[in-house]
Amino acid sequence: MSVTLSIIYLIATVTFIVGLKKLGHPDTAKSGNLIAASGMGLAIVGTIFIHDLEVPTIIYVLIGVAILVGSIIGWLIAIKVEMTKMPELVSLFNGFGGASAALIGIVEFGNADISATSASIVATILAAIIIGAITFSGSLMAYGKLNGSVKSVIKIPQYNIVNNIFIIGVVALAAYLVATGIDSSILLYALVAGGLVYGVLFVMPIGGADMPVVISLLNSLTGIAAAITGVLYDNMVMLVGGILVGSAGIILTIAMCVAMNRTLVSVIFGSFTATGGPESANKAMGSIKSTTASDTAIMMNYATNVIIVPGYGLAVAQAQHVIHELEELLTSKGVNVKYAVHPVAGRMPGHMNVLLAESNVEYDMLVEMDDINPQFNNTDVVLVVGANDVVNPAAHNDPSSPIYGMPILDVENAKHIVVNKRSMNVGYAGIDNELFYNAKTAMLFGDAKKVLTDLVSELKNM
Amino acid sequence: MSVTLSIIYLIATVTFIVGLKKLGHPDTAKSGNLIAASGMGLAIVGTIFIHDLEVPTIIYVLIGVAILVGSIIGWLIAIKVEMTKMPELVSLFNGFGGASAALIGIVEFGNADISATSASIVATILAAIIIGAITFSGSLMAYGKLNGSVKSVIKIPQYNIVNNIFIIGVVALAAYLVATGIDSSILLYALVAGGLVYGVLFVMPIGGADMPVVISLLNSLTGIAAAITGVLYDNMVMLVGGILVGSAGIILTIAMCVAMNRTLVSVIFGSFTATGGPESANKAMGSIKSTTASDTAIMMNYATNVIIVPGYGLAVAQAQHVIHELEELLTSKGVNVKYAVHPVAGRMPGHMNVLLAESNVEYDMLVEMDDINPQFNNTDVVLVVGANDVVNPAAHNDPSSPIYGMPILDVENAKHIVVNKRSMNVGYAGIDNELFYNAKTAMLFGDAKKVLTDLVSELKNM
Amino acid sequence: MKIGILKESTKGDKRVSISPFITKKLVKKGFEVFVEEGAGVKSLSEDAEYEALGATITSREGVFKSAQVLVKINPFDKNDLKQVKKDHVLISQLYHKSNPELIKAIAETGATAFSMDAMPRISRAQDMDVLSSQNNLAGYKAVILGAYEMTKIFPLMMTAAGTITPSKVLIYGVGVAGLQAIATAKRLGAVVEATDIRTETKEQAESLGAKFISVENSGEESEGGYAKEASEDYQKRQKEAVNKSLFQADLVITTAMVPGKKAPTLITKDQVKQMKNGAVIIDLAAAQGGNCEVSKLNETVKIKGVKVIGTTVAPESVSTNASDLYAKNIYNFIKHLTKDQNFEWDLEDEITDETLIVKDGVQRKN
Amino acid sequence: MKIGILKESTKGDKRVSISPFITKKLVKKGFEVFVEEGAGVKSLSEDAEYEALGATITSREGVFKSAQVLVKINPFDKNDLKQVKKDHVLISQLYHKSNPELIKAIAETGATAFSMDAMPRISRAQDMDVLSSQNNLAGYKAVILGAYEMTKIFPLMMTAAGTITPSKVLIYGVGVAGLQAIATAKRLGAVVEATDIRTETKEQAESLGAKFISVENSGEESEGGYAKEASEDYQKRQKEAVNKSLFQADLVITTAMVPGKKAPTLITKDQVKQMKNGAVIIDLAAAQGGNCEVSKLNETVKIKGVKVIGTTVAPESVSTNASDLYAKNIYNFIKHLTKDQNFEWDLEDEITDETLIVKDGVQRKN
Amino acid sequence: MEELIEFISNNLQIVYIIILAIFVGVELIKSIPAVLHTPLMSGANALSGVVIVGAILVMLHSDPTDYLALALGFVAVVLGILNVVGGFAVTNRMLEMFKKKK
Amino acid sequence: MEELIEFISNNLQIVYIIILAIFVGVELIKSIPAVLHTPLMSGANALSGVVIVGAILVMLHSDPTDYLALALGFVAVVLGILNVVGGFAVTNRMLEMFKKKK
Ligand SMILES: NC(=O)c1ccc[n+]([C@@H]2O[C@H](COP(=O)([O-])OP(=O)(O)OC[C@H]3O[C@@H](n4cnc5c(N)ncnc54)[C@H](OP(=O)(O)O)[C@@H]3O)[C@@H](O)[C@H]2O)c1
Ligand SMILES: NC(=O)c1ccc[n+]([C@@H]2O[C@H](COP(=O)([O-])OP(=O)(O)OC[C@H]3O[C@@H](n4cnc5c(N)ncnc54)[C@H](OP(=O)(O)O)[C@@H]3O)[C@@H](O)[C@H]2O)c1
Ligand SMILES: NC(=O)c1ccc[n+]([C@@H]2O[C@H](COP(=O)([O-])OP(=O)(O)OC[C@H]3O[C@@H](n4cnc5c(N)ncnc54)[C@H](O)[C@@H]3O)[C@@H](O)[C@H]2O)c1
Ligand SMILES: NC(=O)c1ccc[n+]([C@@H]2O[C@H](COP(=O)([O-])OP(=O)(O)OC[C@H]3O[C@@H](n4cnc5c(N)ncnc54)[C@H](O)[C@@H]3O)[C@@H](O)[C@H]2O)c1
Repeated sequence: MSVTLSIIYLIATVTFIVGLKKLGHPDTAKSGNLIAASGMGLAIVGTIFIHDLEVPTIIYVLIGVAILVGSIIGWLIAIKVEMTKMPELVSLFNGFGGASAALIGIVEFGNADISATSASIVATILAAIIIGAITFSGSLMAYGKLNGSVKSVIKIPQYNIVNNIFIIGVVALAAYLVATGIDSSILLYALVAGGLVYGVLFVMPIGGADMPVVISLLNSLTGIAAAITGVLYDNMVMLVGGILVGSAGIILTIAMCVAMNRTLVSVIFGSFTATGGPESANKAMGSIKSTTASDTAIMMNYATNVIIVPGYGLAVAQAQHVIHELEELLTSKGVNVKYAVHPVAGRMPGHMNVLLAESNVEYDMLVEMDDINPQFNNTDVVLVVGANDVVNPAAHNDPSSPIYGMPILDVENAKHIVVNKRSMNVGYAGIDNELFYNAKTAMLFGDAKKVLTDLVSELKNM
Repeated sequence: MSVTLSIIYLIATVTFIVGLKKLGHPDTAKSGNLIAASGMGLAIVGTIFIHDLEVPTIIYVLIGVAILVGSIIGWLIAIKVEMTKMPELVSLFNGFGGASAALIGIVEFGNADISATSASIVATILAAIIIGAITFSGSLMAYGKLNGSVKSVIKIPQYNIVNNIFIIGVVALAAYLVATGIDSSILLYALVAGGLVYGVLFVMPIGGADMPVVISLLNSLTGIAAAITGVLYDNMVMLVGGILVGSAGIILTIAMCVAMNRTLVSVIFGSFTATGGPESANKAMGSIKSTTASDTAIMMNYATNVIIVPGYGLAVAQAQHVIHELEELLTSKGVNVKYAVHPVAGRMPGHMNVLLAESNVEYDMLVEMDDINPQFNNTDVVLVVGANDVVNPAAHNDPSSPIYGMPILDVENAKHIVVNKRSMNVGYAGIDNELFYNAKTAMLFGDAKKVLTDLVSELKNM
Repeated sequence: MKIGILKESTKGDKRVSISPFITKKLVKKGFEVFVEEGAGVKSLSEDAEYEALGATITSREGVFKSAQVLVKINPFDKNDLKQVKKDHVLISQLYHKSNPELIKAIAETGATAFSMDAMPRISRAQDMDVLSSQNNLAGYKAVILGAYEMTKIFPLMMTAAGTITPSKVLIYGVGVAGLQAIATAKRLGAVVEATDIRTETKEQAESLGAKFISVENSGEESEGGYAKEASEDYQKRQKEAVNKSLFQADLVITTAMVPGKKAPTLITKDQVKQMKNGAVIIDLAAAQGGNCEVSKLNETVKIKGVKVIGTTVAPESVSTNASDLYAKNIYNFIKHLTKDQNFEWDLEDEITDETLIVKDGVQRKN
Repeated sequence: MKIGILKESTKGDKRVSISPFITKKLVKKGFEVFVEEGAGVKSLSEDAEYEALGATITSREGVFKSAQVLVKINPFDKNDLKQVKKDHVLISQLYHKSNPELIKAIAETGATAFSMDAMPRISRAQDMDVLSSQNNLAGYKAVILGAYEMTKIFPLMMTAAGTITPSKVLIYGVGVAGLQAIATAKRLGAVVEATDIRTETKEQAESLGAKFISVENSGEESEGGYAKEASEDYQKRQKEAVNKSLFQADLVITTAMVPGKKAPTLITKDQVKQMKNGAVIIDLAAAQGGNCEVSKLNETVKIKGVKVIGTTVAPESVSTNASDLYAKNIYNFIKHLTKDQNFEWDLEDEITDETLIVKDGVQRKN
Repeated sequence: MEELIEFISNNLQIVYIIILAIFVGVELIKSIPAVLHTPLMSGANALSGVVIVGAILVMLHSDPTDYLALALGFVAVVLGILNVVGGFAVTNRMLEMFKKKK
Repeated sequence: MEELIEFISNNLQIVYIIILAIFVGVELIKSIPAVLHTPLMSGANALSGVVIVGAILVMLHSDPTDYLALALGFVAVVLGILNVVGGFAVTNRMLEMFKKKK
């Protein structure tokens, strides 16, 4: 390999590392992405043009066409698709990567004189094929699930056992091929098919909410497939890049599980137990979305206007000092913060006033209901802390509700609503709250003091 | 090289990485050190016994004796020396490492047929020698400075220029050797001498307070020397281990500068400006020691009894909410926390009471002077926040002082005293405070609110 | 529609049922407002102010003559009723459950009467709920009164001349008044304890920083947010649980009530005798018979160094705020009862139904 | 040594100079203590309590006869002096700068007199500093008194019946009393502003959450921690700076004093007239002539809806704490003056020197 | 096992590279705010498209007459570049929300 | 420059290893509490004693009659092991202060 190409690969590898590193921080993520992308571009261009092979023009043309076509399609899809469809798109693209790896393996299997090739190379080729195939079909499956096109969830007991026996069979077949050095395309295609089937079987039983974890896992697998292909070609950028993606992917997968309060094992194997969580709280009203302190912190950090709605729960949690800290922190970051005080929030007239005065919240940060209601339109994030009835739209919409006719804080007009409470329990009036099922609402479950403390520390790290 | 040895080296390398990683967290640091040490032991034993050379017994004996002698001496020194002498010891050991690298280079220079050896290998050998020599003499110099045996600080202007010309000369000589391939031991020894002299010159002008930074920097150099030697022998454990130490060392050096609020450049080149800092505040009373939020946090985290002494500065900074948070956090970590309230702390009777009541500090956490004074004996850390006169021992010791005869909080009896204030300014009574110059006292400068907030976040990360 | 604001005739009451600010709002909405001369003086609202905002100042008789709707805070009394005519609509507090004669007298005039204190305790009625708005102020003022009467200060102070220990405050009844009393005493630095028959008040009291004294509670629950009368057994258990705190308290504020019933006796004379020398009891339930056996309305009884102050005047003593809030309540209530400045009553509606005590001379509730 | 505790004869003063707790300490140290009958009753300390702790209860005459050291809070008056003899040592507040006749009268008896209010304001004298200990309580009680007198509540409250805006409190003089007043008003939720002639008080006021109204201040500085008399020019500038706040204030508390001088007049009648209807002024400097032009000691003057209350009784009204603190001050002072229960005065010592006004019939200070 | 050992000794430096790369990957990603999980996953996904390099190599090495290999290689390149371009573009879009306000 | 390029192409994997190791070192150390700076420095110092391996190799490869080399090697081993043993021991002592209380 030419020295220039080596150096190009080296540079690309470094851009991958730096890019990944920068992707880990909100402020630098964008530039990280660009850096990694340009490194990738460099590696691709380098690979095409710097080599000492005699390559017929037609092949260049084909490569050019392939790249052009793929780029345009990829670009268009990425640009056109709605924001909410992003995760399934990632899954789709990931599947393509896996397919690409599998195809390379298939070609190389064809090219190589298997019986004469060293066992380790054959093993490498087969690994690339199997992993690539699994990733491909698994990702498509995940795509379908997120998409809503695949709905069925297999619910036979001992499913996992069947699943595991199947993959063991596939691996055994591969091992047999490696050991014997048989050059059989039938067996090869059997392997490919096995991988494809396993990918489907693997993803099938996992619930929709867990899909992101699965995608991350499959993504990690694609990285490994790329690395294996790298070994095949003794190509450092593929090797290192693949390994990076592989290891980072695994850690990311685990981090996602932790953030969802689950273990990786329970995501993959626990699929027969309840889909769990407060999701199942009120089927009639739709489903709720829960969020994390970390996500909320980011959202608030990048917001221009934030309104805090304190309620009785703030008093119960005695979180007045922390909320003041949060407000000060946001203000120091240039966010415009106000408190919307509903006249009957809490359990006595002026309850919120006493509470917030205790933590020295400036009086002019507290805004009365009538004055703040028109401002919600213009608000990026509303943080509802331990309030319930005072933000219940049933007061407007539901004449049968005991609170019908009571004026409320119109938090629904804000761009994002984050509601902190400990559970889906009702408030004083004893009625459900539609707001929690609003598409713009994310629930941030937990004791207000704990949650706000987390928010503060997340914000401090940004 | 035998496969076994390769694997041993691989394992050792991994232990180095894991060890370093664990050293970065207080709870795991000890095990990290042990892990790295056992990896090192493995590598050493492996090197001695696993090879396919014909080695005469006498050499084994010599190696054995060397290791035995070195180990015993090293162990004894490390065990015997007082805790306060640790940094200079590190410097000393580091110098030995550098010397070892230089010696290896010298031997290899002798062994090699220089004119016939590739330029890159010669360059490698010379680099090991020069860097090793610089580290050796520089570390000894640093040792001497910390030790007090070397006191003189050269104060000629343009010193740096002289210094830089000198090292350029040394490098030029080395480059000449590499380029011409002359096998001259005189030139070699000239190089060695040059390295040694530069080491001394480099460290000479740097002030005592900056020594830890210099040691860290030299340490990083030793790592690089080891890595270079590793290249020489194509020895992976030396290479990777050395690079790890080299890069980690540089980052650590920078981190230390940041923690001291200095830049690396100002440490190395800024040596002619004032030694700076509040150190120079009151020569008559001795010198003060300043500390960081991070250090204080660790100290408190591992303490059993902590007493907080609030004073007027706490009120000025309006830090009552944060101090309550700190106290709650410490309590939740199993630390026994109390507030010692001096009857005249603040500017009005009951000032501290009003303040702490506002942040909901439980009344029974506040202890009166007479009740708490006997408890200081038994206290690991006293945190004095914005108090001054009420902890001024002049009230006991100095009959000419305007506060003589006033009862004070006997914080001096505690094991460690941390005093937070913004500067060395006096308090209400307008007099200096000996306490700040006490050997047990560390000053934590800054606005109380800011400093306590930092303390809280440091503690949360532990 | 013509609204008349009468001066409060009850001795010591400095409030006025409708403040200038609300007068302005009413006038703006198209109501005609008649104000009795000097009605607002004691709560710092001069006649001129009302006039400037578009109200007509007139004599008492003039108000009765000109206005259809007559508004007061305290119940209409015999004197008032003499001038009430058939088509008058009276709005005030009536305490109809404890005042059957008054109600009868009103019915006899053939007029219509709404009682503000009969407002249901439901979320959407909160802005017309005079009990809440006034009791809230009572809770605050009771603490101020207590602090004023005591010979000790509330907060803990560690001073050069020795440490002052914090005062201990005990609150009976954690309703609106009790909660505000807790909050105020706590703010001033006292150590506050509280007790109530309704178990859900524990969390509420604690959310304001008080220690709650739980009395084992099996049967006695609340009803529609109000307490039911306590059983004798409960009373015994309550005494046991609270006595220790009572005997150490520097200030006791009692607010316990059961709607339509005499206030429960929570502190007997015997208990008072065992209290600390210098302690003060503020009995906010004095008008309903008192929570303390010895308390007398608007009097200070001294027993063995303990001052027992029976009062309800607390909201009157913060007349400016009290009038503003009462006025706002009335305003919301009138808004609720009217459409385009004309009455339109939905008797199915809980609020209208519960508060409409006498309709055209017919008594609806008792 | 024999110490005599006299009952306070000043009308309305409920304090006693030595509390039972300190009596116990004195007795334990070997002093003999004589207590006038009923001396402690008003501050809740019964004779029996003193007796149980080892003191002797006796008549007023008895105390004068038996004791060598006579302790009071208020200055010894003509009546008292009749019974004072040559070897008596009198300890009380004397305000010697404003009471030259009294001092002369004392000197004529040939006795020795210490004045507690002459205590130097130095760190080590703080535990004998009665001005601090009493003014501190005065600051607290002034706010309570104000809150009691007002027709508004202090805190901001956003309620269903409308929002109550927080009361505005303005404090003149940020000494010991002023600071405590700031703290107390702030605690209760008021918006607090303060002003003082001494510039260093800005930081102190702010450390308690008050807004400080700075008056451009060039010449007039403080002296030994006390304020000097303000120049006319300063007074003018002060009015300009403060007027806006004054005219919006709901409660004004004035505490400004200049030692040995008449209290400065900070609020003129004219200013009072421009204040809000319903505002309250508590003038704690009334005994020294008052900070408000119209204030009269122990009276409530009403001017155009503004109540001006001239008082100093504040600490007396928290007599329990006030007596405890005063007693502790006296105890520390006696400890300072004695060695093994015998007097041993070091006239070089600042504390002894400054407080010893009359020595064996010779007046030392004026 | 033996083969593994053999592989290690034959590819010692590769093994080091792999191990070090794993450490780098792990260290880079640990303690990332949850809100970045999805963009990061997406970014990593784009990076895994590095397999495109292999696909290009397949085509470059292909015999122009080996249509099967060419076709497969062609598809592999298309899929690979889809992964790369789409991946980075999607990531970029996701990160729009982190635009710093001034 | 040319030599550098040559070196890189000859030792490509070494270069990767060096670069990756640098990243690992950097990532491991960034954001360490200040109180650990000294122990960490000490631990890193002990690790730099890995040069002992080179010193041992020198001796193993020495001709038993080449006294100079032997002597130098001997000293190198002694100094190296001093660095290693002393370094780890000192670090261990420093870390005593982090003993977790129960
Ligand atoms: N202000 C007054 O004068 C007054 C008087 C009486 C009644 N009310 C009534 O009280 C209600 C007040 O409305 P609101 O929105 O303030 O309160 P709310 O409707 O009672 O809701 C409070 C919510 O806070 C949550 N919560 C409780 N403890 C928490 C904790 N530690 N951390 C986080 N969340 C916690 C609860 O949900 P989880 O259990 O799921 O956490 C609950 O749903 C109104 O219905 C009003 O009519 C008011
Ligand atoms: N309690 C009373 O009734 C009363 C009344 C009058 C006078 N005094 C006198 O006041 C003194 C009280 O003693 P004390 O120890 O509480 O206070 P102090 O002796 O006055 O010392 C306060 C210290 O706090 C520091 N400080 C100020 N602002 C700060 C901030 N924002 N953050 C951190 N530190 C800050 C200052 O040092 P930097 O400037 O370096 O930060 C100052 O040295 C005694 O001398 C007492 O006699 C008391
Ligand atoms: N939903 C609303 O919007 C709304 C509005 C205002 C009040 N409220 C609620 O109405 C309820 C009643 O409030 P209130 O202040 O008018 O009550 P209240 O004045 O009738 O009684 C005061 C308190 O005394 C307590 N009490 C009665 N008997 C007692 C006994 N024997 N021992 C101890 N305590 C006893 C009651 O439980 C109550 O808490 C409260 O829960 C309040 O929160 C609700
Ligand atoms: N060192 C100690 O130990 C100690 C003890 C107690 C008090 N002190 C200090 O003594 C000082 C005096 O306290 P005090 O309360 O007895 O003072 P004071 O009662 O004599 O006066 C009260 C306040 O009025 C202010 N004042 C006077 N004239 C004024 C004017 N024209 N306009 C505005 N304000 C005016 C004074 O500056 C003072 O702050 C304070 O600084 C206090 O902190 C010190």
